Amino acid sequence: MHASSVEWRIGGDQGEGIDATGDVFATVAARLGYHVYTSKFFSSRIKGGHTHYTVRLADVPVRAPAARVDVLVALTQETIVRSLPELGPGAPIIADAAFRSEAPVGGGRVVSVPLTAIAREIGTTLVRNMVAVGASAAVLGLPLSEFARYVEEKFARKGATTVRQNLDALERGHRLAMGEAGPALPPRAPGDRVLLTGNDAVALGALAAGCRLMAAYPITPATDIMETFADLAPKFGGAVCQMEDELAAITAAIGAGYAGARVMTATSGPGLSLMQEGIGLASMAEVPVLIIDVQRAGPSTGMPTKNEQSDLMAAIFGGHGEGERIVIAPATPEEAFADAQLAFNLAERYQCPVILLSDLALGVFQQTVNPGALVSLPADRGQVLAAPDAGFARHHVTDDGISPRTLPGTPLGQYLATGVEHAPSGKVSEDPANRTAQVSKRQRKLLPLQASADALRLEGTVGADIVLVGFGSTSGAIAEAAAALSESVRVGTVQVHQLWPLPAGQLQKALRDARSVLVVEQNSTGELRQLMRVAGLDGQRVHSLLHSDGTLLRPDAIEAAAQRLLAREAV
Amino acid sequence: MHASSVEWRIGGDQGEGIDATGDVFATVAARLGYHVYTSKFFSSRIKGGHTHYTVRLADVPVRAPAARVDVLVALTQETIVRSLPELGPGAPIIADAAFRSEAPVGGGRVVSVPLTAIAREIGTTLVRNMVAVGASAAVLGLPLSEFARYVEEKFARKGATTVRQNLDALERGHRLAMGEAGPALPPRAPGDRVLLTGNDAVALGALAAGCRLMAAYPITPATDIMETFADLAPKFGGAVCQMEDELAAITAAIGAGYAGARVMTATSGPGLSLMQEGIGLASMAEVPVLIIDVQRAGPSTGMPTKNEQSDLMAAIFGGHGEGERIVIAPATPEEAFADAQLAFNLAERYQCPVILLSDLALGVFQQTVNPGALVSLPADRGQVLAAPDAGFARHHVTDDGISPRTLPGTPLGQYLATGVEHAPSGKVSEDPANRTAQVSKRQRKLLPLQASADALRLEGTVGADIVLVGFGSTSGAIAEAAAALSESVRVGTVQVHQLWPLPAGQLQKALRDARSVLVVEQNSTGELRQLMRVAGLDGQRVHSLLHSDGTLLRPDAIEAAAQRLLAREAV
Amino acid sequence: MATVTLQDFRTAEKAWWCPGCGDFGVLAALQKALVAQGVAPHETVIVAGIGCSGKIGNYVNSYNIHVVHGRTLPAALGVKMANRDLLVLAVGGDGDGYAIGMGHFVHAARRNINVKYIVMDNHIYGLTKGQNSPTSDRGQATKATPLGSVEASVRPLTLALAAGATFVAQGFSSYQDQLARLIGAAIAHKGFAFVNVLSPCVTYNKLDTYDFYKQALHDLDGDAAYRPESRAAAVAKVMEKDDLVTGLIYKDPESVPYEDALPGFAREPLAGREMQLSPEEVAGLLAGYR
Amino acid sequence: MATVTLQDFRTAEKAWWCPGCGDFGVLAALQKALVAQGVAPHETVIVAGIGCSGKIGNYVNSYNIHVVHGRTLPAALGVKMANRDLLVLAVGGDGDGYAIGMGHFVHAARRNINVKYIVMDNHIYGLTKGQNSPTSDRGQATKATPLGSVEASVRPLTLALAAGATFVAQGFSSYQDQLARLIGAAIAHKGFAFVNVLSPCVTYNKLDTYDFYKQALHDLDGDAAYRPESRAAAVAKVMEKDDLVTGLIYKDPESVPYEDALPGFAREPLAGREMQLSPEEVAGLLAGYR
Ligand SMILES: Cc1ncc(C[n+]2csc(CCOP(=O)(O)OP(=O)(O)O)c2C)c(N)n1
Ligand SMILES: Cc1ncc(C[n+]2csc(CCOP(=O)(O)OP(=O)(O)O)c2C)c(N)n1
Ligand code: SF4
Ligand code: SF4
Ligand SMILES: [Mg+2]
Ligand SMILES: [Mg+2]
Repeated sequence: MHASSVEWRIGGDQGEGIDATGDVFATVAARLGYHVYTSKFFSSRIKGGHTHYTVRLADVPVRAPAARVDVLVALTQETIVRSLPELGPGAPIIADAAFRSEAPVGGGRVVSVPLTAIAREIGTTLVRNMVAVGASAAVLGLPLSEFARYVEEKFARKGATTVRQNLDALERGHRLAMGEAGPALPPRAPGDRVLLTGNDAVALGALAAGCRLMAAYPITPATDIMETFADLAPKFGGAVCQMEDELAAITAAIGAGYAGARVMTATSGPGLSLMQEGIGLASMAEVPVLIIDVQRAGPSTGMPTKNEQSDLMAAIFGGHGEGERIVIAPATPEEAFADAQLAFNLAERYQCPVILLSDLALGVFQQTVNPGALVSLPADRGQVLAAPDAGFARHHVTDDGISPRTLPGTPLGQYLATGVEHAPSGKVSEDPANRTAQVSKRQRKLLPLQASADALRLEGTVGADIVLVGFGSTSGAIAEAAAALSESVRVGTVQVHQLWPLPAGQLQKALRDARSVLVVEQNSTGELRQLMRVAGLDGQRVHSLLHSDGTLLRPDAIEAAAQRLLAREAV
Repeated sequence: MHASSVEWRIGGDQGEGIDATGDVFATVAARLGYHVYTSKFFSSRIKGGHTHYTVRLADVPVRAPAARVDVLVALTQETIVRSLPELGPGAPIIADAAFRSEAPVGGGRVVSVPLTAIAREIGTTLVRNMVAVGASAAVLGLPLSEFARYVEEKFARKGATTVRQNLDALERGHRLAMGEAGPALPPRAPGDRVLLTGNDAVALGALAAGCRLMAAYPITPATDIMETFADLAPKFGGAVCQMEDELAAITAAIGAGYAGARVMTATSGPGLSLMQEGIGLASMAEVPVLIIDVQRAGPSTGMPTKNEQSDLMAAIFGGHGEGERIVIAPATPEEAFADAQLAFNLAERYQCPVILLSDLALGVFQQTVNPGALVSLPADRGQVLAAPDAGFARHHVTDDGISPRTLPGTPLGQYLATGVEHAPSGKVSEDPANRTAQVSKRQRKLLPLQASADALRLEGTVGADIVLVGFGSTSGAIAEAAAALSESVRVGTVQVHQLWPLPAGQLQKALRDARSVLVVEQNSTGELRQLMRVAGLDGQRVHSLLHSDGTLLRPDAIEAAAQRLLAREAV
Repeated sequence: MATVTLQDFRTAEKAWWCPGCGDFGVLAALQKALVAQGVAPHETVIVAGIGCSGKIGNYVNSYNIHVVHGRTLPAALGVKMANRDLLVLAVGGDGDGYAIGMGHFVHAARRNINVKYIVMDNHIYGLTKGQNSPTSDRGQATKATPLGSVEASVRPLTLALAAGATFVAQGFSSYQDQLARLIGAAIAHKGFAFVNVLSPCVTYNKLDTYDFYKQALHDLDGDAAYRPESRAAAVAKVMEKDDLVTGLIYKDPESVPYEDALPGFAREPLAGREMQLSPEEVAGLLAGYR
Repeated sequence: MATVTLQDFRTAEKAWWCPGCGDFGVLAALQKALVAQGVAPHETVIVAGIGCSGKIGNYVNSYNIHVVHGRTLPAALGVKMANRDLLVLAVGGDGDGYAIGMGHFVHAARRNINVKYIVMDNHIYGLTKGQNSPTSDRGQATKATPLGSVEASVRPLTLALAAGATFVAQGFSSYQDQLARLIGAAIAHKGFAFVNVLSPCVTYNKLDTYDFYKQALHDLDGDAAYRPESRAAAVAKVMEKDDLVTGLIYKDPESVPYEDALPGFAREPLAGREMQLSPEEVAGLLAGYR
């Protein structure tokens, strides 16, 4: 393992507080100065059914789950069964005494702690998980004091009894597991890290960008964006309009974008499908609007709680006719924070819909983020005329294809915005020459994006034996695989950040030297690979690693695929 | 001109009976034994605004408008102005005396006939257009008797006075224009041709295939399918359900397909966008359903009365996630009739949504069709179990990926169909191994379509200097351009009939020898060309001819583009 | 087939709702009604929406189609049009039916297709974990409206009556006998039959509880002064009672279902029949195009 | 600005409706109402739907956005939320509003955003050349129902009242003064205001003609016995009269518009303001994530 990291997991039934417990553990780990990456397994149901929450602690930034679970807290037998294949040899399994006798535990080793009994003694089974946290701290050699401080802070408003019970639970769990051998991490200087999901980061980034309005309809895994925004925006004069469906959400957003507000909507695949017609309206009427798509496993309802990156083609090509769209995909919460701002700048500068393509893993799993890495971008509000002259024509055919607009309320700026093809004035027109001029004007607008400075994020592509290409949350696993591979080969990575317009020339250049290219995607048809082909990038040396079974793609799987490819090429 | 053909046009304001008059002319021309291709220019408004109706008569099948208008009937000055660029040298312009003085008439020559005055004399201005038809017959040397017969037949139910007035109008117009020189066509033996639009052919083909149910929402240019079906289906026990929107239309169709009926819906671009979510459900739940998309100029509302072929990507890639779809595109009414039947066979055999991609030109312009060419296909109802055994599992993982289904009403065949990922039984499942098995089962189903016998329609591709590739109604113009080109070079044509799954291997083979390839499409981004790239077909020798200004692409434009390309290659 | 029993309508799967969820009661009453009406499992189709409620189909041993969010009613129409011999039930939540599905609800009501529509109305979005639904109370704090919702609630009964529904009833998950009876009456009705069921979400809705309903509900079936025969009286009553009623609210005895009213539409199922046209029939149709 | 005149609200374009189309009257009354209310063209936004009716925006010199079919109301909400100082009008046809747009109609009514909704109701699909619309009469033959429609008609007034609308009125394209007055009152209302306008389609609807309406309509404004203050009475009246009324049907004097009711929502327009957070504000928000 290139980095010193430890993976802790707690598993049990939904509704048993697994999430809350995971949050405690992750937060304290972050406070202790570790880099933290969390991931969750959960189902589309409210109570019951297996769930687990995994926290990876490391001394370098990690953006993916590890190959093995090092410590497992098992509240149910099912937890052990399900996590078996991932358990490291000799990994401690902290579990109630009841489990001791039940085989198999695979490579693991049960550290039996009477979690429930202790909780009952303390007076409430609600603290059962906290006993396990105390035990985990002991096994991992983490200072209990930091857990205690957390409990004192966060549980204070629940009253002194609650605080005392939880502290008690922590201590008793800790005491019982002291001396149990476990993987240890070097202690770190306490850090100023925050724990953010991509969804948090998008909501915060939008607020930072001056967005005060969101029109949306709940859907897993995008709902948190709306909930976070509903919590925070009113403090800054903003609001969430919970609409009746996604058709209403996108159209409300377009109305607000037309009127001059920074506005967003957020959804997942099914909602993206429903928004396709509206997105086309924004393309045609040249209205800035931001759509967040937090992808989940499709098609149709698919697997709503499982990760996938399978809306790429739909985000780009999903509308009837040929409307202009910009699609960007952040890989980390930091990028999500920046991209929410960037997306508004792009939407207003280019007067078109921007799709921020996130995914479930990025969207809902917490990671540590250095607050200093949450960068504020200056706002680019695009070309807006405060005092239009008499000849004002909304869709004036300009060299760069961008036509200055007026906002409703501006005297003498009245015009008709429409999804029908129109003359420069905005009036409906079916004239063939006008059609050609308007189509090419709209297409021309986006040409400069071919040269976007941050369209691609390259690492070591020059003279590489193998280049790993990916987008979105997969980039974290790719980076880790690349680090591991770099011990034996020259390996490069390309994160395609601006997916559309695809920066074909830049990509061509980045891949020129590579002896082989592996495009890594969490879907079943290789959508990025297909896009690369459209851009003229392909040939024998380009290969795909596809993963779409609903589990997270792990760095070790990428590493193995790359090794196989290198071995094959070497023949 | 390789074929002896004449193009007649009548133009005026909407609401002035231009359509009805064009129909008379086209029908009589067909009865006279000519091959007829019609096309219309019209707008999204009911009355007023320029419109024209063009009828091309030829002694060989023609599937595209000609390069020049040979005879123009102008009911308004605007008609002349608009048709100027298309008027052949010396082409007679039949117009009221009032127009005589108004210049310019370009290469045309006004044959002044007092249309309105004569009609007034006859007693109703309603017959004005019939005076023009009589005059046209004279100029073109067509026998007036056949027009008279038509009037007697079709106007009989309107009463003797109407018949007499129309006959009178025909004769007086004929008399006044006799002796005016005009292009003449060799007389033909009366033929048994019918005049069909692609929309007619789809509705008839669906009925012929045993479809008795359509759920739809009106939209130009697809509405006729619904209206024709509403007229005819009740005679055979069928019905149209006019739904409240396209979301309802697609879902109603899915319900009916699930229950075992052959069912269709028809729409145009905006409706296709709204149906994307539903189509994904059909893919996931493996429900047969037929969606007709009669494309029009997009994006958004676009130009609803103008032709375009710009929904190709949306038809294939428009849904979120990765659902299986089959997309076929007929080029002629004969193919549309066959394809409606084929589509049902494919949908039921492969248990997935089939999109029949038509376009405005194919959909709403009448053409002559030999009834013998309207072929009935045997029905393939797919694998349906009448008596499922105890182990019945709806989504059983089979070698060919096709799982026999039961229809509701079948004892012991109960199962859950769902858009959620499911186990073979149909029950919801998030198990990774099951996910992989089901995804690959669904993908595997469509593999045999790579080898479909009629995926491509090839003509002269072997050893060609240039191959013209296209789909849908454009194929007619391509064929005519190829015929013209073939006088100087070896030219091949490829009509891509099955657009998805794209028969990559077959296409590769068909284009292997070509010195250069021109992909001809009526859109602005080269969607077929992009698809070909996805399939690994590209390189220096592949070029695009794109046309998307709302006018019809004419054979001469294709010929010219091919000549330019050949000249460039020759250098 | 032999008489059906409750067992015939059960599946092996255990319902996954939270303990105490109102939907258990809806499932039980539905199964009782099916048995009481003597329909066969294989002749019953349940079209379910997306939501906690939409899982109900998984627990009834009938044909089931679990569609996309909000579209139960058009899908149910399609099933019924394809095979009119089937009993077709659409079931879903209040979000499914009254938010994203509102348009279909109003249109199904006026179209009067012979489909039964059961809404499991918990005044909240359960499956997405507690956002406000169209039937949430004004002022109700939810995850999406932490400071309280400011919208007037949808009144499903009033709306259904205004939309022209020919059968409107409301049940309460705890009142099993009445609910089973109402669903049975809906099944027997010739046309679109709508049963709104108050079905508490014990996890995310702390306002619309069992206790609240037991106190607040007025039973129209037991109200001798009320007769469910006039649309106008029905509207007046449900408006007066703020929709807090149970029982049969309105039934149009003259109701003619859509599929019977459609001119020319076959009286036999379309499904399972081969109806290709003969060459002569095609030729006959072509006569119109000469 | 100086007093506005009718001329200020006119565009150079000539309205393309068929001669005699009811929509001319709606346009004229709308322009009169705008002048009477003294609003400025640049502070007026018309959100128009797709249909013959939807062309109306082309003829009013205001800001206009012509959206996709059926979505005027959500777009209007968006405009109003972005800039609450604007007068926002949504206009469209009966197909646009009551078929594909039905869900939005019901929800806009209950949400009570301060948007004015004018439907040009000709009981037919005009632009697509004569298919039946939700308000077409039962039995009416149209291109899509050659043998007559079999569905009960949507009753927009009843539905709006059932949905919770705080202002409901109906005008007739020929009754110019009343119509202009009703639109003016809608503009003055604080909240969602709905005006259904009977606007005959002379080309495709031969039943709902000017003559028919002149005979059939009952004027509530002139009916001394009627007071538009009770929702229940309003529902009873429109049901009794089969929606064949003109005048102000209901107005809730206590109406609080959505944008005012939303907790924390700014009282100034969002549009035109720079509201980026300062680094300190971002840092403050991050405190919640430690
Ligand atoms: C198009 C679409 N949008 C959103 C969702 C997410 N979603 C799933 S269930 C649901 C609403 C659940 O509420 P309700 O219908 O009342 O059912 P309940 O869970 O309360 O029974 C939503 C919004 C979805 N699946 N599809
Ligand atoms: C999504 C979508 N579906 C269908 C259409 C086609 N369409 C245009 S206008 C219209 C209905 C017109 O009727 P109505 O709204 O009553 O307006 P009117 O023309 O009668 O004023 C339809 C169905 C469309 N433009 N978009
Ligand atoms: S969340 Fe509510 S509606 Fe869903 S299962 Fe639990 S109690 Fe029932
Ligand atoms: S078709 Fe009807 S609604 Fe449309 S403009 Fe003509 S009269 Fe008016
Ligand atoms: Mg609910
Ligand atoms: Mg209308």
